[in-house]
Amino acid sequence: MVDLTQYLPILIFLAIALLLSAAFVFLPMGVARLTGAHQPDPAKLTEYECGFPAFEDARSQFDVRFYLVAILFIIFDLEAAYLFPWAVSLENIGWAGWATMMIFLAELSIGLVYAWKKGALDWE
Amino acid sequence: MTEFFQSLGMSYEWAWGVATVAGILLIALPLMLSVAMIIYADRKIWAAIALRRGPNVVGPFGLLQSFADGLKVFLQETIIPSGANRGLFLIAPIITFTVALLAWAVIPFNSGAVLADINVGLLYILAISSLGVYGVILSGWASNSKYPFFSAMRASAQMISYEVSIGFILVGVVLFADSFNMNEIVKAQQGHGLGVVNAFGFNLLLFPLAVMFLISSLAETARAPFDLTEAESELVAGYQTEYSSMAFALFWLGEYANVLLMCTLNAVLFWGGWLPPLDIPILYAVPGVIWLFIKILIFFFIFSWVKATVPRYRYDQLMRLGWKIFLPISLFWIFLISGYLMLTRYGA
Amino acid sequence: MISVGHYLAVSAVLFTLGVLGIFINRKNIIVILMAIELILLAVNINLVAFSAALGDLVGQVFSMFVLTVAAGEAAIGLAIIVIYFRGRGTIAVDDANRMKG
Amino acid sequence: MSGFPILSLMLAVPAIAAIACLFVGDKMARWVALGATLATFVLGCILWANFDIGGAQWQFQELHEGIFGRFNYALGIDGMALMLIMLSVFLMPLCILASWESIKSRVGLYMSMFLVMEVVMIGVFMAQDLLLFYIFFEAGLIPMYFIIGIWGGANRKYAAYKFFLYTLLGSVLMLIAMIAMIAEAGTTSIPVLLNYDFPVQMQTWLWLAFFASLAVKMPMWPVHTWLPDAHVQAPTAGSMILAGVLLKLGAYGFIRFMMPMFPDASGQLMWVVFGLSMIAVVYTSLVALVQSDMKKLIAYSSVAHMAIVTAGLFAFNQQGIEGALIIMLSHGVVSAALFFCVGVIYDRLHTREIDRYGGLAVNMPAYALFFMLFTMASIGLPGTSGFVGEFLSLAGIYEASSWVAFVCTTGIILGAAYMLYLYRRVVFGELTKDDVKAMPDLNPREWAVLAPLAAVALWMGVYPESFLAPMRGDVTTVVARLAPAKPAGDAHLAAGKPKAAEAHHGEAHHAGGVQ
Amino acid sequence: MTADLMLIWPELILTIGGLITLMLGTFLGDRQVGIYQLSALLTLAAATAAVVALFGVQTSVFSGTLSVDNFGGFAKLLIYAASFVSILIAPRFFTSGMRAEYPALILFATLGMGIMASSRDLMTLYVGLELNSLAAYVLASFMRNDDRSSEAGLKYFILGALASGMLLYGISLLYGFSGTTDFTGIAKAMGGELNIGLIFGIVFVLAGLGFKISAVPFHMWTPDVYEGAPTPVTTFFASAPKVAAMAMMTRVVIEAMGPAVGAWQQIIIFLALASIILGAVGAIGQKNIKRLLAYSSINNVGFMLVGLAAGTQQGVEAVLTYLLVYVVTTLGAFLVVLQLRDAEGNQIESIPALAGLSQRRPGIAAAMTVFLFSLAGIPPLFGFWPKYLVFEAAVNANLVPLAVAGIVASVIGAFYYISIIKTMYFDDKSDTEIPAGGGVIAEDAVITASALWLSVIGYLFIPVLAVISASAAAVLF
Repeated sequence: MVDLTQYLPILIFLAIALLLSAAFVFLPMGVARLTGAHQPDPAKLTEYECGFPAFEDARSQFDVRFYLVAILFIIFDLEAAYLFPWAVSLENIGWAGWATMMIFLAELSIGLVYAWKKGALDWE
Repeated sequence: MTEFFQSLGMSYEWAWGVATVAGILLIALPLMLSVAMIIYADRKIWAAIALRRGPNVVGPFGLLQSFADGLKVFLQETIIPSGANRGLFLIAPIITFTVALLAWAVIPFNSGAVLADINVGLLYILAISSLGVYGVILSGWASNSKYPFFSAMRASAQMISYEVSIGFILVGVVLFADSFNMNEIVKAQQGHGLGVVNAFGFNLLLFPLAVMFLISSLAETARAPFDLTEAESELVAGYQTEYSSMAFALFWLGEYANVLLMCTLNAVLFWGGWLPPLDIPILYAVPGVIWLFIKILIFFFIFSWVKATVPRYRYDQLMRLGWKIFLPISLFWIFLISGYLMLTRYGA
Repeated sequence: MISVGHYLAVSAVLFTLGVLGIFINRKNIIVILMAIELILLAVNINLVAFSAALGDLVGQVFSMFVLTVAAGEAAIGLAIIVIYFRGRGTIAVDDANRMKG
Repeated sequence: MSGFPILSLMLAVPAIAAIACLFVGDKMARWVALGATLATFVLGCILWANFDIGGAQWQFQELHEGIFGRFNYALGIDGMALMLIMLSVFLMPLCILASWESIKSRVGLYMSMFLVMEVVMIGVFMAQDLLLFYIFFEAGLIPMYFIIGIWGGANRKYAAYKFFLYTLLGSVLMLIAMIAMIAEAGTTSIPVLLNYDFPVQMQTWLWLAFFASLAVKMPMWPVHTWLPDAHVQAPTAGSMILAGVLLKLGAYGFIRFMMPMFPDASGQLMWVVFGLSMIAVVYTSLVALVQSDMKKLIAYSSVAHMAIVTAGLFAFNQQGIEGALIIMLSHGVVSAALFFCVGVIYDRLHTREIDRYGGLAVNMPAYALFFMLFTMASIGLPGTSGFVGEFLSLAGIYEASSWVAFVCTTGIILGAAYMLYLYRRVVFGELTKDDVKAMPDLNPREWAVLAPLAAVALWMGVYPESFLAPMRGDVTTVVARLAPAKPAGDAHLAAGKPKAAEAHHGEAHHAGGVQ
Repeated sequence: MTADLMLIWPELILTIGGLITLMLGTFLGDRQVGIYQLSALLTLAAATAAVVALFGVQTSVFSGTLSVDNFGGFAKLLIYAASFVSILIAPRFFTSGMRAEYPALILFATLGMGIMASSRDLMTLYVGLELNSLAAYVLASFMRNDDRSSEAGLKYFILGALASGMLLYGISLLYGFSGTTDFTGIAKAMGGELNIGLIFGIVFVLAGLGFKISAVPFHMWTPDVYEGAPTPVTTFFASAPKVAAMAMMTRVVIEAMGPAVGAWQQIIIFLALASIILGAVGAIGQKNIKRLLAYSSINNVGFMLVGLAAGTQQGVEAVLTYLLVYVVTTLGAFLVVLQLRDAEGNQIESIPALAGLSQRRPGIAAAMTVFLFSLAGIPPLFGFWPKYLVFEAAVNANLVPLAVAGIVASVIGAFYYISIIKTMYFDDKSDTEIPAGGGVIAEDAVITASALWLSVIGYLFIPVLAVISASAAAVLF
């Protein structure tokens, strides 16, 4: 098995960071109760809506283009997943490996061109 | 550091553990301190450019302004909107801040001075920084309020858009450095330019990438001119609108920690990290960490400067820049760089 | 010490959860999408665990492919759900009944 | 004549005509069909004239290996096949004539289907390759399905379904058996398979599979139920061809495949056939007696006749088999004629209810005469074709088992009863009904159909040797092939036939089991 | 490796052609149907030529992950032909304007299917499968504004993704317990004692593949997808992916799991019988012709599996022949369905509306009759022959009970086929006008050619088919 101990500090870091940030969030809540700053009232607890009560659920609908961005992101970001290992092994795989990745990038570019021409990248 | 604790009579495991925790605290606490100072610096620079005076009341030159702000928010009441999803609402700032801290685990402050010297450090940074989106989107979602929600959508779309080009830009760096290890990447920059300059940024092939990375990091951290997420006129205070007290402050802390991280990454990936600017032996007498801090500060100044001087982008311009300019260029640059490397370094 | 068997068990549990998520879920199609991702996750755990145990890189390479395909699948799945939602105004599983027989 | 592919030509003529019929007008289609069937009939006559009686078992053989890869285009006929082909090509033009006026819609398709039917039928008798045989055998379903379904009576769709699915279900089992046979023997050639000794255990399975198919086709009780429906719903010509030729396919399969290829199994399972035949003869005759629909009555009578055929075949002796073959031919002619007779009056009154008629002898004397002739032939009056076959087969059956012979004879008596009863109700009696009174006698077209049928029925009755001679050799071959497996009969025929006398020695208990 | 590229010309051509087609549509606009359609068709023709040119070559490329052999070649030819027809018939269906994505997606799916058919490594198999599936999901929901189409896409997607999940899980187990993803290596591991992991792997892989070929009990998606998808897409789904999935399944079963006959044979037998019976029973009572053809495809897959269950070279030959005949028949049948339009030009899919079709459109009705009888396997139509071959293979492999059960169940299938013929020929004319004309010569030509071939003419091709299928099947043994 691969030696994973070098990742252990990160795990510890994660624990400490979580602890720290949780403390930052929850400690003031306790402090506020002690100091008496904690005085909620309905008006305070309503969402910010320029002074009006909210008409509808705030999460109802949003622009479908956000989905589009998400989808494009998934596609393009994953290509990077192939590029990274390729980048560090370029020495070993030689011209054939290089050419293969270039073909891949060319296809990817065609995908980009397609999305571009179809207006998927426009945001009006 | 482990040796130091071992010399105090601890077993190896214990010594290692204590050393690690100490190392973490050595990163986290100064970081938070620097964030406080950086916020102050940011305001000062901004004010100076605007011919104002900036914070100048609390402490000498207003140096303690950030701490005063911190104390204030600490003692404030934490308001959770009645329609909010309580759990997610509180988790969101935790995620943002945790993630902002975690990325520092693999940053080399000096030769070998890195908490976790993992061989895929750069990938780790990418992975961790993309987690930041969760904090943003959860806060917007959990608030159950229109402005935070729209802001969160915008912010996440913006962040992931620029992450794409950042990914491709980093491939260029990795190609040159032939490693993911942050330390190795720094070392690879030694004498890179003309045999004397310790920076990738002076390479003509990499300079455009450095520029793109700098701009992308502005966008990634939603700094001006890409601060669409909190375009006050449209979205109040962005996804943090409903937050108060320390939960609100955590976003700020996290944000500035990220800004610092981005400055550091700029320094480490393109401008030699802890290496002195020139590959001249005498410069190595200065500890690497000093060089790194100087570089970080320079980049932070650039960040502030930009914030003060460049007008805000429209959202469509922002997206166009990311998808239609940076992405194709970075794709093309991978072709250029790898082709160049094949011809010079690996070819024949 | 954690052995391959433990990974297999975790992955089997995840896989089962994913399959159950598809078949038992009667509410929301997005949940199905997530269940599918869960299945692929289980597979990846398997592949990586085996790869580590065998000292063979194929499994990890495979899991890269799985990841990519999973992403592609998610992208297409989302797109289909979007057009479905546009036409139907709902993404409840029980409403997907325009065709019967 | 040798070398000339006359068999292929006989297939080709109706096949081409069938395609042509689809593309020409109604009127033209009738003439094309008639011309083609007559041409085929002429070819058939040439075939018969050139058939060398007592010569090689297989004649006019055509073999083209390789064009179908796994199986061959192998044609060839022996005497039995010749006679059945003759029956088919003889009936075909008459069928076309029979539907000359009664079919008014989609004539082209109708004629085409009939011509396809002809190709398929004579193909079945000619095929010398197992798969080729199967293809022809099954292919008959399609045109018949259309004929019943499109031009049939009110309940035609149901009848078409039933016909199709019943027969298909039977045949597919035969296909599996054929696959097993081909795998075992390594050839698809029927002449080779006829002399191949399959393992006894396997024979039983193969026999049962074939029986499942052929019994439906025959049809034997209890899988005969599709037949009355099909007959009642089919148009006149459809019934004629169905009763005339299609039913013979089953019997042909018995004698061509089951008996010589699986002799041991045939011997062992003889009682199944006898049992079913006896039930069929009596049961269907009784059913026929109470029918009020003329076609249904004749259909049931067909089942009864075919039961005698199966019993005759499984008598395993020369007389029985020859008799069965003659019944097949005779029934082919007579039942076709009877269906046509029904068709004649159906065309005039559009009903098949027996009670709606009566007294036809008065206004349709010629019709009554023909009808009587065929009724007598069906009953088996001496001098008509029916007598020869029934006498021979009963003699054969008696040799095998006197009890079976007894039961079968009962069936013949019942046959006389229902046929005469039918005749009396339709033809005799008072001519009271006005619409019946208005019915004209036979027209020339109907004459043209009935006269040849009558001629052949009489010819077969008076000089059956013309028909028996070509088949005798083949029957002998089959009997010889069956001899080792033949159980002893219980009839103590002592007329100086050493073989028969030996056969019953000490094995009488066997025959007891048969009953 | 560069030499390897020379051996995957068909794939390269499809890739490049697909991209060119997409770009043509993108830059010239969706209105230029003729241009991008032509480019797609030329691509397929070129790929076919490449496959033909590579016929007889038997080697494996890219470290043994992809095989170049006659088996793959045979499957590819069928797949390409089906894709060709699917593209050919599309413009008339998408009257509101076809988009260039359609031919491009078909080409990409075709590429994926080619890879499926020739992969001899689980990894390439998966990649090919997904390349096909992802394109197929989009194709199913191609008519964005049609409720049924999007629902079809959704169902196809969900169940398809579930299937690949199961397949993958099985693959991961096979990999883990045999230590390799290479078919030869797996076969080696299968030769030894089978442990529980391998058996689970086999079961999951077969279940996943069962989904892809839509074998019962993994068939649920088929009727909905066939009904909902646009008819040209359904035509495509019913033909090409069946070939690819079946070829893939055959290769996996024979090449990778060959030594473990005992483990998979029972599963295949079960799938076969269940598909034959449920495919037939489910079809009864269907009112939508596309839905009915979906059940018919399930039914036919069952028959193919009978041949596969034999596990012999003869069985594989039978499967290949079956695929060929099935593809021709299905394409013909769907082309006929495509021709059925009422006076306003709307597609007619309901079976009762076909009543009396033989009088309105005798040619179409006759062709449909040929296709249906052929699907039912009634001689003398050529559909009988592959059925004969699969049953022969089963009998020769001592699977007589399977053969008997299968062939008896085929009678149930015949019932619904002839009931359509009944509707077309026996029933009185329906109210729906189905005007003639407007037909494209190419469509009529394809229908006529396939109908003629499926009538007795096909039998003349048996020797050729036997040689080709034998040379293809021999590769696996």
